[in-house]
This record gives sequence, structure tokens and C-alpha cells, in this order.
Amino acid sequence: MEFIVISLVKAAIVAAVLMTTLAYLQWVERKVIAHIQLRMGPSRVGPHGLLQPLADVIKLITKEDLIPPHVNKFFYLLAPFLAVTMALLSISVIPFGSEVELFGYKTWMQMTDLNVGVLFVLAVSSMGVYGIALAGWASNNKYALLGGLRSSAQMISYELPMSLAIAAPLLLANTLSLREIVQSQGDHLFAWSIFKLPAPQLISFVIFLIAGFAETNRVPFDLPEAENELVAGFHTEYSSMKFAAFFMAEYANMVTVSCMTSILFLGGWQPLFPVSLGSNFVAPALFALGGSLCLYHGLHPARRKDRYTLPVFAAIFFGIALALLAPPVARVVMPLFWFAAKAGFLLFCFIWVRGTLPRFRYDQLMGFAWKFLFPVAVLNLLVTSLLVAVF
Amino acid sequence: MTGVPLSWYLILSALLFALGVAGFLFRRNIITVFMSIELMLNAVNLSFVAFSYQLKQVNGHIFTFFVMVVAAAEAAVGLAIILTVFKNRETLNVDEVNSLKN
Amino acid sequence: MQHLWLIPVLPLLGFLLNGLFGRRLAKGAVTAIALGSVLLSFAWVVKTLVGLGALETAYIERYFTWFQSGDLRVGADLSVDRLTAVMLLVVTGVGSLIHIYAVGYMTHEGGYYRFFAYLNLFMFFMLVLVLGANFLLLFVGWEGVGLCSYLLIGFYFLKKSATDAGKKAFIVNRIGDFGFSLAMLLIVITFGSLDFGAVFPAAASKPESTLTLIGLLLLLGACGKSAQAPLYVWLPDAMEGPTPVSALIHAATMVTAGVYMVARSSAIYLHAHAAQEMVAYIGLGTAVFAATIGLAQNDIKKVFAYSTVSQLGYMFLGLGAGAFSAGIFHLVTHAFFKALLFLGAGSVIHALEGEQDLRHMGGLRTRIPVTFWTLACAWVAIAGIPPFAGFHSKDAILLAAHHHAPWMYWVGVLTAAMTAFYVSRAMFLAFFGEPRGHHHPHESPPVMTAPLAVLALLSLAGGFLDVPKFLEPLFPLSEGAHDFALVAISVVAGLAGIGLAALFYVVKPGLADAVANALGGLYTLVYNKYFVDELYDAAVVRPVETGSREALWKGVDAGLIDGAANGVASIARATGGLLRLIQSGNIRSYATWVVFGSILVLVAIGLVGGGAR
Amino acid sequence: MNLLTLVLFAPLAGFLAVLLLPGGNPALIRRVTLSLSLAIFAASLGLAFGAPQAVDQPWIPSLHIRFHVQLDGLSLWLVLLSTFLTPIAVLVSWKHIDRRVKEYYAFLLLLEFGLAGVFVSMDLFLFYVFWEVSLVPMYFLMAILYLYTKAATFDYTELMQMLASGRLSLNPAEQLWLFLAFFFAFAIKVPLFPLHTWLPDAHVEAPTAGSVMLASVMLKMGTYGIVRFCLPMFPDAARRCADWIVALAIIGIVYGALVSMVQPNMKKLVAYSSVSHLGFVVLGTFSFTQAGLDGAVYQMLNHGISTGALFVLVGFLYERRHSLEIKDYGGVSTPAPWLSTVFLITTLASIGLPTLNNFVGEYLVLQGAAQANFRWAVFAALGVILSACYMLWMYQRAFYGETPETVRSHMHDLSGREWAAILPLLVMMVWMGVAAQTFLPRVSESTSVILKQTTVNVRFQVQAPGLRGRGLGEVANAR
Amino acid sequence: MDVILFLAFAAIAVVCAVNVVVQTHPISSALSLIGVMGSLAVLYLLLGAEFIAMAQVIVYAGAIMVLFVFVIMLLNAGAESRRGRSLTAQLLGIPGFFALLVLLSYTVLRLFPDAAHVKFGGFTGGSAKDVGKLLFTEYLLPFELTSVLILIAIVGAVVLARKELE
Repeated sequence: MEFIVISLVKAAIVAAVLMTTLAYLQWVERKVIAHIQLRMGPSRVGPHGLLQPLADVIKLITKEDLIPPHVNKFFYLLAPFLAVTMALLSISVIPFGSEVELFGYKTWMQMTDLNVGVLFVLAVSSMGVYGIALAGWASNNKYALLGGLRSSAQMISYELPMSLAIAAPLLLANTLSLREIVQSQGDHLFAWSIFKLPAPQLISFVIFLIAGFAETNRVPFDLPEAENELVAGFHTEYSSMKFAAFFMAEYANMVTVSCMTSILFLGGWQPLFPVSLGSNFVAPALFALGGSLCLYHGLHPARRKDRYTLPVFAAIFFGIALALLAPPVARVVMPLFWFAAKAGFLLFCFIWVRGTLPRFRYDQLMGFAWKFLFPVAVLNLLVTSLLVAVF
Repeated sequence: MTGVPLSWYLILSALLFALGVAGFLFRRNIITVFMSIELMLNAVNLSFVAFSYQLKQVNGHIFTFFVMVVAAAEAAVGLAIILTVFKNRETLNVDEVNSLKN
Repeated sequence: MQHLWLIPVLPLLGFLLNGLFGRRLAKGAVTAIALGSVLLSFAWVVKTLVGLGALETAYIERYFTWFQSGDLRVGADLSVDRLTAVMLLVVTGVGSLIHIYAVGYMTHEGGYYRFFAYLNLFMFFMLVLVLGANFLLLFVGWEGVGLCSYLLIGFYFLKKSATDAGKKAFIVNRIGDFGFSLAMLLIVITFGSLDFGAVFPAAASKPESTLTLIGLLLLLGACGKSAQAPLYVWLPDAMEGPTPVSALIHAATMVTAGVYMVARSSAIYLHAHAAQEMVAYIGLGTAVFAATIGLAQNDIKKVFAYSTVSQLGYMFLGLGAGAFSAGIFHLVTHAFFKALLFLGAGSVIHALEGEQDLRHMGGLRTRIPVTFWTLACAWVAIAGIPPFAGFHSKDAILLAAHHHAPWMYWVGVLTAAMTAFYVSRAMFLAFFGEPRGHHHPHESPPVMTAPLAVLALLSLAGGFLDVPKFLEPLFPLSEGAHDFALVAISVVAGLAGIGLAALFYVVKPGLADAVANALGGLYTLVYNKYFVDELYDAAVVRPVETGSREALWKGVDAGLIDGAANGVASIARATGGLLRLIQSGNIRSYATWVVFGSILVLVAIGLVGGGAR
Repeated sequence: MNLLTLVLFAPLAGFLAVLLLPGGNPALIRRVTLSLSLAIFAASLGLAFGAPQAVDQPWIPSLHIRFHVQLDGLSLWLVLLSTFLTPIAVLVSWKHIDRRVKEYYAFLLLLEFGLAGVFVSMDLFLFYVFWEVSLVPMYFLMAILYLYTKAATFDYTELMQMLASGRLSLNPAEQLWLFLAFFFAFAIKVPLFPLHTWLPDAHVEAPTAGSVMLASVMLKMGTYGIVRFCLPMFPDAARRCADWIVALAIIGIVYGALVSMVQPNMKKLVAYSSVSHLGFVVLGTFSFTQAGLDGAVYQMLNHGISTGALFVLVGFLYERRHSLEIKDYGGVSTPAPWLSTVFLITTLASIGLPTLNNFVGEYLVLQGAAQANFRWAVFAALGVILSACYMLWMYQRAFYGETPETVRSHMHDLSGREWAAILPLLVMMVWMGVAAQTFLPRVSESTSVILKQTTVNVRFQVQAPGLRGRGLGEVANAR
Repeated sequence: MDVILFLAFAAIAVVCAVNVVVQTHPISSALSLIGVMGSLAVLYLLLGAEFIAMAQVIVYAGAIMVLFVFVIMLLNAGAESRRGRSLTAQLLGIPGFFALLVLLSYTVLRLFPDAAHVKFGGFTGGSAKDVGKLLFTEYLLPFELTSVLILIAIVGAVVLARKELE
């Protein structure tokens, strides 16, 4: 009984955190893209547009949920449902932090641990394809069909290099359970599988990231729902809540990919350098730096409202920095911090890339996958296994 | 709570297999026939795994793994054939594809 | 070393010379070679017999081993003993006379050289038969003689009836040879050898049953050769050949071979009473049977042919009754007067340019007197008139028969009467009464009448040769009382026969036809030879021929064996057709077959069960 | 290079030589082939007088197969027969063959090579190879292989030693099956009764020279095989099956004679007559008596000569009238007297007239059969009568009687070439008939050896069932 | 607990399987087939075959079925026509189907009457490590052969499906 309660509690926590991150990821993306394109980004709704995601959600929910007549009703509805569930499922396996003792119960900061964790994630991501494919087909629209087919084809062909890229670090960790993978990576930078001695996994890290971008139909590979060519790709016919579901699925996939990358290559919740060397102090230092930046900008506000909002932020930051200093809090929060930092950095990269890189043409996209990425991944796997076998 | 008697698994596999056979025999669309074959194969996989559970050996899994691989290969080639058939015959109805009829 | 081999080789030489070069040689040369070889052979026979003297035991000369297999050795050995001596004299003597006669008879016939070549070949084989020291050489002569009779009967090969008669003669002889060869096989099994010297002394010690079987088989051979009861049918047809042939082969020499062979193997018959009894019965039966047929024949040669069969029956009767010497004695005398009869008939036919039917003859007594008187001698001899040859030999046999079994004597006497009747009938029809038919007969040339005269002399004086005493060492004489009464009865029977014939044909010519019509059915039956030929034809030849054509050749060969081979092929095709139905091209039917197969497997597993627990 | 191998391989060399000759010039080919075959025949005569020769070199060492060639009484005369007949065959087909002359003569020499090889080879495998040159039945091959697996050698003499010494012991069932396999292969070749249907058809189709070689020599391969291999190697099985084989042989004799009586076609008639004659050979072989075996072997030679001559003569008739049907002929003896006299002599020879060649053989066979079981002899002797019937009937219809115009126009007497072909055969007929002892001693020498082999390891005496007959109890046991 | 899980997913599997057979439109039967595969994957987990379960999902559901869906979408053939349903086939088919089912279950029951009871943790041998070890030692040859098979399949598929280059 106790087990169920704990897992329910964990599930609730993770669900809440995930929903908010998804929503605010939307915000962050729009802000960063804007700043890349030297524009403001959403700022109307709430301070610096912080409430913008809430507004979007309300908009999407309240929009009229119309179902076009020529659509194959059952599959039309099933598609978004499938996409979202598959995207969210993989979160359940990701270990956010190490073992923690709370209110007398020892438990892992992870919803559950499968010893075939990696395979589970792979499986779920491959099921994601159906959502898109069905969406494209069910909406009985030529563009939608074309978009759906292309995106699923793209996802399938990138799934291959991705799984090969995953296989490489597994050789180092030689376990499929995510928790053990993280534990197998030491607590300092060079212990992470990216730089682990016998076979640094730098190449497979890059391949995995690229494949990750493709899996989530992100920028360089977001041809299917590219607005100017295929109208909206597979979700042209979708409106309101269903459209929102696709969006959520996309962001959930992004989160999953970045978490997986950080776990597999960047050592999950492992600190940059061993705790003994004071890795615990890095987090408070960062927050403190953040708080001072906000304070500085608050004092010299580019905009009028900034004077009020930025100092508030600065205060929050400084509060967190102080909280992190306390050892009991640190022991609980520090792994989380490291894990969140790495995942956040990768998400930033996603958004960063979206803002800068141009879109691939479809044949370039496919050719790149089969002609370049796949061979390199195989080569990498060979080299790693050779090195691991020798040393 | 005692577990599930193994024979239930086997009966389930038998049922699935029977359904697969029914589909294989009575459906006219080539793809559906193909899918019922896949269904039959899955039923077989289930019994494999059930037996490997009973005998506490992993061999069953290996076999299942190989069945999957073969099914994949078969599906690939089969679907390619179906594509070409469709291209030439414009129909997927099994009965019409009988150029071999003497 | 008497060089016995010269006797047979001389005629062989004659055959080879005439056979190979006859076509190119002049007629005279051919005659010279043929006659020369036979006369030389006769001379050599006389020389050897004089040289050998009393001949108490057989004189054997061994030349080379013909063939040897394991312990069985067959040598080419010739031997002469008293029996051979008699036969040699008869064969070469009568043979040369007939050769002389034939020169005249055949002068203007086609294939002159070929005729004499065959005759010489015949003499060679006959001499080999007589001189042979073992059964196999006897058999060689036996078959050789059969061959020559085939060739000579079929001499006028353009006539189909002649070649048919030849073929018939050869095949019936062959049936006889079949019996003879089986006898030889048995002899080898029981005695281990074929030489007379080895076989006959050991005969006593062998079991009766085997000897009887050998005797019977030998008898079958003899019947075939000497035209006895079951196998006599070929002799009357053999008349198709030229008359000298009939005289030589079918009167004097070849037909007597059977008698000689039975006489030669007397040792076997003495120890096989059943076989000897059988010889007597066959002999008697043939005699009576042939005589009855002889009564009704119109062709002069057919009459004499049946008389030969009947006289041979007498000889077998003699042998069967145990009086071997009497049999041989009759053989000798019969050779003389029967040869004379045939040659006489020949000259009659020659005179009438080929007319053989008695009913077209008549009153020849004045036109061809020499022939008439010579035939008259033969006539009285055969009828058994006392002083002449026929009387002595026939009575010897009748006495022996009486001694053996009285009823045989009476049948014998009846036959004698019939013999006298039909010969007289022939004589009266031919020579007495008015000339019927449109011929204008002319006397035969001296070359023909001379041998007739010699033979006439022999048939008159033959009786006094007393052959039985000469053969005494070989065959112990049965010391039967020389009952005068029996002899008288047989003479009376003979005279009665002649008288009756005279009554029928000279006194009241119409009477014969009246009696014939009165008898009606019986007469036609007898006239048509009891339909024996037709009977044989229907019973044996027809079924064998059709049977083998339809049943064997078509039925077994084509139907059964070829049918089986083709049958297999059609079965294969049928199954192929059946299987083809399954490949119907319809995918779903394939599916059903697949499922059906798997169900079968499942059922098998379900029933058989087992498998790892 | 001793004489035997010379005689054996000369035909092969001839075959190759003829193949090399220019095809365009048939006359040259004919002359070369004739001279070659005559030379070979002369050489083979040398064999007859020299000491019995043997050659024994390893041929395929790995499989213990040896080129083991030996000459003994049994094979000497058969080799001579084949070398003697080939020149005749060449002569016979002088004018007859005009198409594909080169191949024809080449194959004739190859056939001679095969035949000579079959009769001398002592190694089972070698025997099979030569057998292959003419015709091969499969079960024969299997039987050899089975034997090979047990005895690890194909060599005949070695096999015999192993059998005698008991090193290679075949239990009765095994022996029976091997015997049947061998026998079945040979029986087809002999044509024994049920398996004979191929012979008449083969003869009708073959050209004259072909049927001469087929009838006179190739049929002997079967009987030779039986005598050489079946009897000594599987004596018990042979004795056990003796009864029904003899029954088949006798049926063959009578059946062959009866069927040939009704044949319209001359060649078929002669073919069925050879079925009947070869029935005698098989009867002699399975009588297991010295006389029977000698008779069988001798009959093989006789049949070769007389039937060969018959086919040659039928060939001559065919060359004149281009028809094999008897009804197309009639009265041939007037236009062609010599042809008919020669034909008559040959007919008489094949009927088995004493002083001509078949008589001695037939008599010995009958003698042997009688010794084994008198009833066999009685039925077999029937064949003697029937043979006379059909031969004379045929002779009469073809040669005697009036000569129809159609026949007269074609008929001409024997030419020089034809005389050269037929005369040697006539001489042989008389020679083998009269002076049999020139051939028999060598034959009985080897047959006694074979007979000893069949009796030596007879474990149970074959008790001929009930056929013994009451009166003859003690008669037929003088084995 | 196991029973409930087993019954649930078995029910899902059966329903989806029936759906596969009954549905007229291939897409729906394809998806129901995916449903069957998913439930089977769970059943594998129940039987302790973790690796196979994941493989099932990845390979079967994730790859093969995607191919199917792709082909169905590309061909867009539409639902099967209703006509041509011969009554006799149905009369014969349905009882035949049940007979087959009874036959199968009979053989199964007959062969394994006293099979062991399946509990979730009963057999933990199915992990990737165990399967991997066995696969690459004892079954190496079949493994290589299947790789060759896959290569052939790929080449075959490419050649077959390639549009003719006019």
C-alpha cells in the first residue's frame, strides 16, 4: 500500500511540474526566438508575458471545437490523443534525481525504474509516429496526408540513427536501466559518458541530438508542418484542443529528448565536479548571479514596467540561492538542480537552433539521415565497442 | 492471489491463432489477409513466451525474437509485392489476382 | 581294320560330288558318280563281311570322340554284327538295284543331279544308322534319313501337295524322334553311356519299370519312323515323291529302320515284358487296320503303301511275340517283293505316262509282259504262296504269334487273307480285263526291267535264305513246334484271298461295285482312310495354330506384357492429372489447403500426444 | 602388351580410326573396317592356341578396382564368336547401309570392343563398364554396389576366394536378393520368357548387321553373366530359385516355338525362335549338371552361328525384295537355288539336325535336364518338335511352290560377296556339328570349375518337390 | 493482481483481434492489430519477458505496423466491398472456426494439463542481458542468417517498390 501512495505522490508532482514546464517552455521559446530576432516577444500578458501560456491555453480550450465533415471521425479524434499519450509516457521512466529521504520514506526521485528503461523510451517514441500518420490520413486533406506521410517517414528514418547512438553509451554503462546508467557515470565531468575514458561518446552525443531534433520535427527538420509550404502539415484540419494536444506532444517530446540526452551523455543528476570540490556551491552562485543581473536590469530598465518586475525577480533568485546553501535542502535539491540545468541548457539549444538554422529540403533531410547520420552512428558504435572490448 | 494458470495463456494464443486463421481464410483484401498472418505469428510468439516461462528457459524468447525478425522481413517484401500488385491490377481483392488460374 | 567307315562315306562322296557340281556335269557323269558310289559301297560291304567271317561277336571300329561332357562320352564308332550284316546287304543290295532302276525312271525328269544327290545322301544316313555302335549315331542316321525322305518326297517342290507331304513326313518323324531322344536320355541316366556294348549287357540288372519306359519310348520312335499305328499317316502321302523313292525309302530301307532299332535293343525288350507286349499289339493293330484301308484304295501306289504299313505291322508282331529273327527275316523278304511291287508299279506308271489310278488301267498283261511277269512273282510272294519268300517269313511270324498268344495267330491269318485279296485286286485291275483309259502303254527300257527281274528272282528264292538260323547267336530261336496244321491254314487263307479277288474283278467285274454300294457307309469310311488325317488335323494342328496366334502371341505378348508396361505409364499420367487440380491459381484455395494441412498436423499431434512435459 | 589386351583394345582403336576417316568416301570406310575386323579375328585366333592369358593391373587403386582380364574356356569361344561375326556383319551390310556409313561402321567396331570386353573382364566393375557399352539395367548396378560395400572389391576371383573361405558370408536372404538382382538384369538380356517382348521389335527395327550382332552375341551376354556371376557367387539362392527359373525357361521354349509358328514377319519368327533356343540355354544352366552346363555354353555358341546365319540370309532376302513378310515371297528356290539350299542348311541347323551344330548342344542340355529332373526334359523336348514345324513351314512358304512374277523379277542368286559372308558360317555349322570335341574340352574344363563352386558350399540339398514321379525315383539323382 | 491484469489485457487482445478480422476498412483493422500487439507486449511483461515485450513494441508495433499503415494510406484502397460474401462460406466457416478453436485448445490442454501457475515475478530470465548473452553465443548462426535475411528483404523491397525509371 505504501508503495502505491508514494508512486501516486511522485506521479502528481511530476505531472504538475511537467505541465507547467511545457506551458512555460512555449513562453521561453517565443521569448528567445524574439530576442534572437531582436524583438520583444510576448510581454503584454503578465510581466514579460509570463502569463502568456496561460492565455494561450485558455484560448485553445475556449475555441470552437469543429470537426470537418469529410474527416474520418474516429481516427481524426484518436490521432491527437495517441500523439500526446505517447509523448508523455516516456517521462515516467526518467530519473530526475538520486535517492532521497523525505518524511521518513526513502525513495528515488523517479517515477519508476524499468531495467529496460531505454527500450521503453524508444518504444514509446516509435509509437508516437502513429499519432502524426493517422492525423495526416484521417483529415482527408491532400496536404495533411502528404505532411503526415513525410513527417512519419522522417521520424522512422531518424529513429534508426538515434537508437544506434543510444546503443554506444549503453556499451559503457552496459545496463538498460536509466538510473543505473546515470549512476555508472561518475560525479565529475570526465566521468560523464560524453568524455568517459575508454570511448568518449562525443560523436554519438551529437548524432543523438540531431536525431532528437528530427524526432520532434523541430526546426531544421520541421518540414511537415512548415507553414509556408504545406500550410500546417498534418494538423491543418485540427482546431482548438486537438491542435493544443499536438503542440503539447511536440514540446513533451522535446523535453523527453533533452532529458534522455542529459541522462545518457551528461551524467543525469551528477554534478559538474565532485561534491567534495564544492559543486553544491555552483547552484547558489548561479542564482545569485541571476538575481544580480535582474537587479542591474531592474535599476536601468529598458522599459518602464521593468523597474518593478525585475527587482522582484532578483529577490526571488537571491532567496533560492540562499535556500540552496542549506545542506539538507541542498542534498535534496542539488541533483535536481544539476539535472534541470543540463536539460534546460539542451532545451535552450533546441530553441536556439530553431531561431538560427534554415529548413532542410525533404530529400536532403532523408538523404542526410540515411547517407550520413546512419553510417556515422554505426561507425561510432563499432569504434566504441572496439575500445570497450580492448580496455 | 495465485497466478494465472499457464494453460489460459495457451488458450488465449490458440484463440488469437484461430482468429488469425479465420481472417486469413475469409477476408478478401490482401492487406487484411496479411495482417491476419501477422496476428497468427503473434499468437505463436505468445505461446513461445508462455512455454519459456514454464520451462524457465530463455530459448523461447530467442525464438520469438527470430520470429519477429522474419515477420519484419516478410512484411517488407510482402507489402512491396502488394504495392506492385496494386499498381498493375488496380485492385486488392484476392480473388481477382488469379492470373495463375489454369 | 576293315575301314568300315568307307561304306557310308562312299555315298556321302557321291552326294557331295553330285550336289556341288551336278549342275555342270553331264547326265552320264552324274549317273556314273551316283551308281558308282552305291555299287562300290555294296562291293565293300561284301568284302568286309567275307573278311569278318563268322562274326560270332560284334566287330567294332572306334574312330574319334564325337563329343564328351563329364563322364558321358559319345564316340564315332561303327560296328558290325550278324544283324548289321543282314541289314547292310539289304540296304546296299536293294539300294543299288533301285539306283539302276531310277536312272531309267528319272531320265526325262527335271533336277536329275539333285535327285541322285539326295538318294546318295539317303544311303549315307541309312548306312550310318545301321552301322552305328551307339544309340546317338543310330539317332544321327535316324534323323538324317528323315531329312532325306523330306527332301525326296518334296522333290517336285513346285507341287504344293508334294512339299506339304514332305513337311508332314518330317514332322511326324520328328514326333517319333522326340520319343527316341527321350529314350536315349533315360538310357544315359540309367546306364551312364549310349554304347550298345555298355547298355545291353547291363539291361538285366536295371529295374523293370525304367526298362519298360525306355522300351515304350523307343517304340514311339519306331512307330514314327516305320509308320506304325498312331504315326503312320505320313507314309500314304509320301507317295507324292518319285516311285523309286517310294520303293527305296518307303518300302525297303527307311521304314525298316524302326524294326532294326527294336531288334537291336532286343535286350531291353526281353527284360520289359509290358513294352514287348505293346510292340505286338501295335504291330497287329497296324497290320489289320492298314490292310482294311488297303482294300478300298484306287491309286496303285496307295494300295502298296498301305500294304507296306500292314507288312511292317507283321514285323512288329514278330518282334513283339519274341521271334526277333522271324521279324528280321520278314523284313528281308518284304524288302525284296515290296521293292519289286513298287518298281513294277513305277514301270506301269511310266508306261501309262504317269497314270496311277487302277480304274483307268486294264489288260496290260499283253502290252508290258516283262513288268507283268515280274510283278506276278512279287504277287505270289506277298500272298504267302508256299515255296516263295513271303510264305516262309510270314509263317515264321504267325507261328511265333500263335506260340505267344493264339488269338494273335487268327487275326494274323485274317490279315494275310486281306493282304492276298488287295494285292490280287490290284493285279487283276491293272493287268487283266479290257484296257480302260486312253493310254497306249509301252514297255519300260531294259535298265528298268533288269532290276525287276533280279528282284523277282530274289522274291521267289528269298524264302530259302533262312535268315533266322543266321541270326541264331544274336536271338535264341524259340523252339516252337513246326505245327503243320497252322501253316496249312495260313496258305488256305492266302489262296482264299486270291480267289475272292479273282471272283470280284475278273469273273464278274460289276460285283465289286455292287458290294461297295451294299456296304455303303462302311465302304466310304474305309475309302477315306477312316478320316484319320482330318482327325489329326482338327485335333492337333488347328488348335495349336489358332491357339498360339490368338492366345499366346496376341493375348500374352501384346496384351499382357506390353499392356502392363503401357498401363504403368497411363497410371502416372492419371495421378498427374489429379494433382493438377490443386494448383487452381486461386490464392484462397491455396490458403484452405495450407490450413487443412496444418489441421492435419495438429490432429496428429493431438492424437499422438507426447512431447516434452 | 600381350595378345589379349591387343585383341581387346584393337576394336576401340579401330573405332577411333574409322571415325577419323573422311566421311565422304564410304567405299574406303567399308574396306578399312573389313580389313580391321579380319585382322582382329586373325589375332583372336592366336588367343585360341596360346596359353590362357590374364592381365591384372590396378585401374582405380583408390576403390580397389583392377583391370583384371582373364581368358578361360567359357569366354574364349565367345570372344572368338564376336570377332568371327564382326567381319561377316561388315560384309552383310556392304550395300545395305548407305546412310551415315562412317558412324555405322565405327559403332559396329565399338560394339565388338564392348562384347569382347564383357566376355573377358574378371572385375565386376570392369564387367559393368563393358556391359554399359551395350546396355545397362539399373538393378544390376545396385547389386554390384551392394556387393562392393560388403566385400570392398569388385574383383571376381577375389570375391570367390572370400566366399569360399567364408570371409564374406552372405546370409540366405541377402544372397537371394543379390541373386535376384543379378538374375533379373541378365534375364532381360537373355530374353527369358516374360521379359522377351523387346527382342522381336528390336530385331525388326535393326539393320541386318545389327540383328546379326544382337542375336548372335549380345544375347549371350545375359547367359554368360548368369553362368559367370549368378551361379558361383550365389549358389544356394540359385538352387533355391532353380525350379521356377527352369519353369520359365521351358515355358519360353514352348511359348517361343508356338508364337513363332504364327509370325508373318521373318525377323520376328527368327527372334521368337531365339527366345526358344535361349530357353534351352537357361534350362541347361539351371540343371546344375556337367552335361547341362556344357550343353548350355555350347548351345550359346551354336545359337550364335545358326541364328546369325539365319539373319544374314533374311538380310539377303530383304536386300532383294525389301520386305520381311513371308507372304511376299514364294518359290524363291527356282530363281535362286543356291540361296535356298544355303537357307535350307541353316534352317536344318537351327532345327537341331544331327551332324549340324545345334544338335550337340541341344542334346547335352536335354541330357543335363533329364539328369536333374526327367519331367523337365520331356517338356523341353517338345520344343524340338515345334521348332521343326515353324522352321519348315516358313521355309516351304518362302522357297517352295510357284514363283510369283513379283518375286522372280527381284530374285537373283548369291553374289560373291554374299558367298563370302555366308560360307564361313556354313563351314562352322558343319564343323561344330561334327567335330564338337575341338571346342568342348575347354568349355567343360571351366564349367566343371563353376559346377564345383556351386556344389562346394551347398548347405542344404535342393530336394526337387514332388516332380520326381513314382517310377523314376532312383533315376534322376545321379547328379 | 496478476489475474486481473491478465484478464484485462487478454480481453483487450481478443477484442482487438476480432476487430482485425471483422472490420471492413484495413486502417481500422491495422490499428486494432496494433492494439493486440500492445496488449501482448504487456502479457509478455507478465510472463517476465521484458526484452521481448519492448522488442515487440518497437519492432512489431513500431516498425511493421507503421509499414502496414503506410501502405494502406498510400494505396487508400478504401473499405472492402460488401458483395461476394457467400453465405455458404459463412455457414461453413464459423462452425469450422470454432471446431479449429476447440481442436487447438484440446491439444493444448491435453499436452499441458498441470501447467505451472504464472505469477508476475515468477521468471526473471527474460532481461535483455540474458537474451543477449544466449543470442550471441548459442544462437549466433541463426542471428547472422536472419541479418542476411533482412538484407535480402530490404533489397527485395527496394527493387519491387521502385518506380520504373522511364
